Amino acid sequence: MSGNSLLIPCFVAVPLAGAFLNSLVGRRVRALPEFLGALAAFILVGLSLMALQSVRADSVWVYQVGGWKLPLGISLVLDGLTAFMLVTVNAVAFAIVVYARDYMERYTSKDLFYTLLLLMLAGMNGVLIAGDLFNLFVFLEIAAVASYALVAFGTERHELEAAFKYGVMGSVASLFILLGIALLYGMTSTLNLADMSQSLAGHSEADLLLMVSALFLMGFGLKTALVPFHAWLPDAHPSAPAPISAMLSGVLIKCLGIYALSRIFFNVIGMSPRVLTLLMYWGALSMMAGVILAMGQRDLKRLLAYSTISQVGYVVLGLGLGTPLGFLGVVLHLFNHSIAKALLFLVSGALEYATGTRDLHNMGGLRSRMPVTHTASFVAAMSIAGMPPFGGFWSKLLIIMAAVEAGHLGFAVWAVIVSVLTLALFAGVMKNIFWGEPGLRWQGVREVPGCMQASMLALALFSLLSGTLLVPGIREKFLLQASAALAQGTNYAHMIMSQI
Amino acid sequence: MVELYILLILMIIGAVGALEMKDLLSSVVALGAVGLGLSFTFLVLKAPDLAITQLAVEILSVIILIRATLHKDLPEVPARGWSGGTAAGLGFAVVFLGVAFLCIPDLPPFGEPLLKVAGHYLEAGLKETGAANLVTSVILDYRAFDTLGEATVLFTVVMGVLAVMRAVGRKERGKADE
Amino acid sequence: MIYFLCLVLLCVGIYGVLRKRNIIRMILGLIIAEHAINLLFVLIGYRLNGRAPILSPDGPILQMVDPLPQALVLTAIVIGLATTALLVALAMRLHGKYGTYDVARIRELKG
Amino acid sequence: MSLIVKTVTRLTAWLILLYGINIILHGHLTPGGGFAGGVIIALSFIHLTLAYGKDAVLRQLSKEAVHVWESVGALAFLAIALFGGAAGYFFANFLPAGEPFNLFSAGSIPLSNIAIGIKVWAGLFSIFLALVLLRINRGDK
Repeated sequence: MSGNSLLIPCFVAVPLAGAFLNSLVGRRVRALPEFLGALAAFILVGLSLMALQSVRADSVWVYQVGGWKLPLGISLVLDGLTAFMLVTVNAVAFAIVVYARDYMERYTSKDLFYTLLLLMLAGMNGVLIAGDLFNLFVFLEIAAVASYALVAFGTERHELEAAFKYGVMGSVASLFILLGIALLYGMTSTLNLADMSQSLAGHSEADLLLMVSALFLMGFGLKTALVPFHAWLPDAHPSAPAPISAMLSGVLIKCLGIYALSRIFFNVIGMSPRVLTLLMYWGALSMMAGVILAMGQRDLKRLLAYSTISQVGYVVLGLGLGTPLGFLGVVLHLFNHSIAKALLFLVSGALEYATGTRDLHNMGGLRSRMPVTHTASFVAAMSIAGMPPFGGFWSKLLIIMAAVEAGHLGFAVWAVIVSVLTLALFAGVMKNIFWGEPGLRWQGVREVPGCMQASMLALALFSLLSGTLLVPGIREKFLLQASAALAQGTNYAHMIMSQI
Repeated sequence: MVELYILLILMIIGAVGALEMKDLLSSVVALGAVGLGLSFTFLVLKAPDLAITQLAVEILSVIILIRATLHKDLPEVPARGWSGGTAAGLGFAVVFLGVAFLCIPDLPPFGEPLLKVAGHYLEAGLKETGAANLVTSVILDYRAFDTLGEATVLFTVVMGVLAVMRAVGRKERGKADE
Repeated sequence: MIYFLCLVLLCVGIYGVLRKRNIIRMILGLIIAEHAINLLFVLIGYRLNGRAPILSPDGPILQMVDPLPQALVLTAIVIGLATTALLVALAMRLHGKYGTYDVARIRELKG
Repeated sequence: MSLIVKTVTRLTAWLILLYGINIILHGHLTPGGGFAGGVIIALSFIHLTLAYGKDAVLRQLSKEAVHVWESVGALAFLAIALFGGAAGYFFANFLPAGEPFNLFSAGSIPLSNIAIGIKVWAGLFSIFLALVLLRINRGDK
């Protein structure tokens, strides 16, 4: 364990070093920002694969920063779920960094863009490896603040407005979370997640715990944009530059919302049946509302943003089922949706890059003009809609099977209905953009530059192959470890305590 | 502990003033008063580090806010009045405070914290880190990783402000932004 | 009881964020809510008749207050300042574009 | 600004600056530290800017220089963390603790304080500069 000990803090240190160096010299040397960004993201992908390789289901890695014993200092924790999320986040980030090399030519100050992107990545990785509640909050703030700035990166009216709205809602969410942390600290007098979990086990009936749960649900619900709190998302995500939209919709809300929520509720506070039921209904509501709102959109990116709300609803529903099969579905769906939604946003960016519009009713017949984009977008759309050979099918199937198995037939039927609606939605999107007669307007449209194509194709390949993750042998390594981390519940604390 | 109550009540009055005053500039000044009150409260609560930092930070944020409001104090729009939204907001506040009132007794009583982790800091902090100021020993040694995060938040904001303040965000303006 | 007053302050702040029409007032509300939470954190760590957690060479000090919340609040203050600065920058740019701080008139996006 | 303001500022800005440096250097002994000191130093520069106008200050200290200082401060703090990593643990206190209550004590804590002080000073001052210099951007629609 000591041989690789520096591995865990490196997930934060590498992107931070990249960002700081970038701001120091990036402005002077022309191609340096993209090189540094790509290098940092590449190293991170390698590191996260190493982490995945070395983590085992029956143990966790604990790294004590500064060498202080566990409740005293900050600890970083690497377990199956963390490793899984690290791989997803860093892989998507690498694809996005490559894509942005060409796409961001349209914007000024590329060095600032890469610095902020790396900072956001550092924040997300920090959230994933945090084993300490306040530390989690600090890194959550880094990622959130960087994303506010990135949403406004174009500095046009809409972008500023969306960023302001997003910033205010995000800050309110952070306030709720901070209040919850303060109350938990008052109750347990410790901040380490494992230690806190053991202290809380003594008084699980306290009223205060309910209030803290409500605060965390509101805070993380706002960050995840579950339905009553979703108003900022369809403004903020489409306003950002396309690579950032992909990052926000693809991985950021999952790190900051779903991951943090499930870590705190499942592994620290301990899930109560009441919260589980609430999550199920909440997820079901988000699923339906998201897809119905998406139906009425003309702007491609807004449509995708609403669809994100719907797909995250699946994840929350799966979490609420609380069964091992449900967790497996949740983990796989997180992966599939990260890849596919990131890809779709990249496609929307490519379309905007080539044609200059995002209006669905304005496009048509672009298939022959942009074959690569078409292929990528077909794979991603079918994956999100849940067509059989593509990744999304398997994860939705797992969630629906889990719902049936747990005896919630109503939710299973509901999920199938939403899935059919999603299919109709994306079939419409594909038809409007790519199929049909090529309009005269788009005669001069050319395929996007090479880096953008490469990154879209790579993501499409992942999306296509993600069904193979369920094959025995691969499944144990990647998915089962992650879902086991959720399923173990408050046993998490014992595992960490036994490691030190 | 009477002075704590007095300070807090003054802060609440100041806060209401900051939100309800007609003139934006006076609002900002009222906010400065609230921050000053908070700084005094920290002093009463034996947190001199926080008092210094809060004071300096408050001066800075008031300067920034005044910069934002100066010459821009347009005639204030009439308040919304007692609409449904206001009632809902007040209702939420009442529910929140009611729940909080029921829950607060679960916290340890005021003035007697558990000191589970902090007890160790108080006992062994000087020996283990060599810093006489235990708050410093916590932020820069026991929990230095948090401080790295905090410095990074500040760095991120600087980058963010620079990015937001660019005069021109896009090189060419196509039809993309309808 | 003192905790309760602190939460009242928090409610005033959140009310300001959610119900005010002026962007600057929304930011003021956020700052107030942040103050309230910071204060609550320090209150939680206070010991009756406590002393500041700073040792002196003269001898041992008894009844020191909890230094951990103070360290955390120091972090929270800086994070709050940083967020405020970013939001003010956004607000000033919005004012440059729209010529007003009124949210009702800065509403082109549907939400 | 008037002559009186300028004259007084010349004195007080230095005092504020020295106070900030003092707070940073004694952060491990007395209240304060890198953050408080950094903010105070930034305030002294802001004080100068308000009294003399931004041009006079920017002549002495360009925006680029502030930016470089900020990155240097951040990198220095990260480097301290990594030195600790080389000594066994990320953020380990790699210097000997020394004699308590002396200026040179507490291992790497004073170094971290200085790095943070530089970072906070430069960061806040560049935020302030960016907000003050906004005027040139006005009117672009």
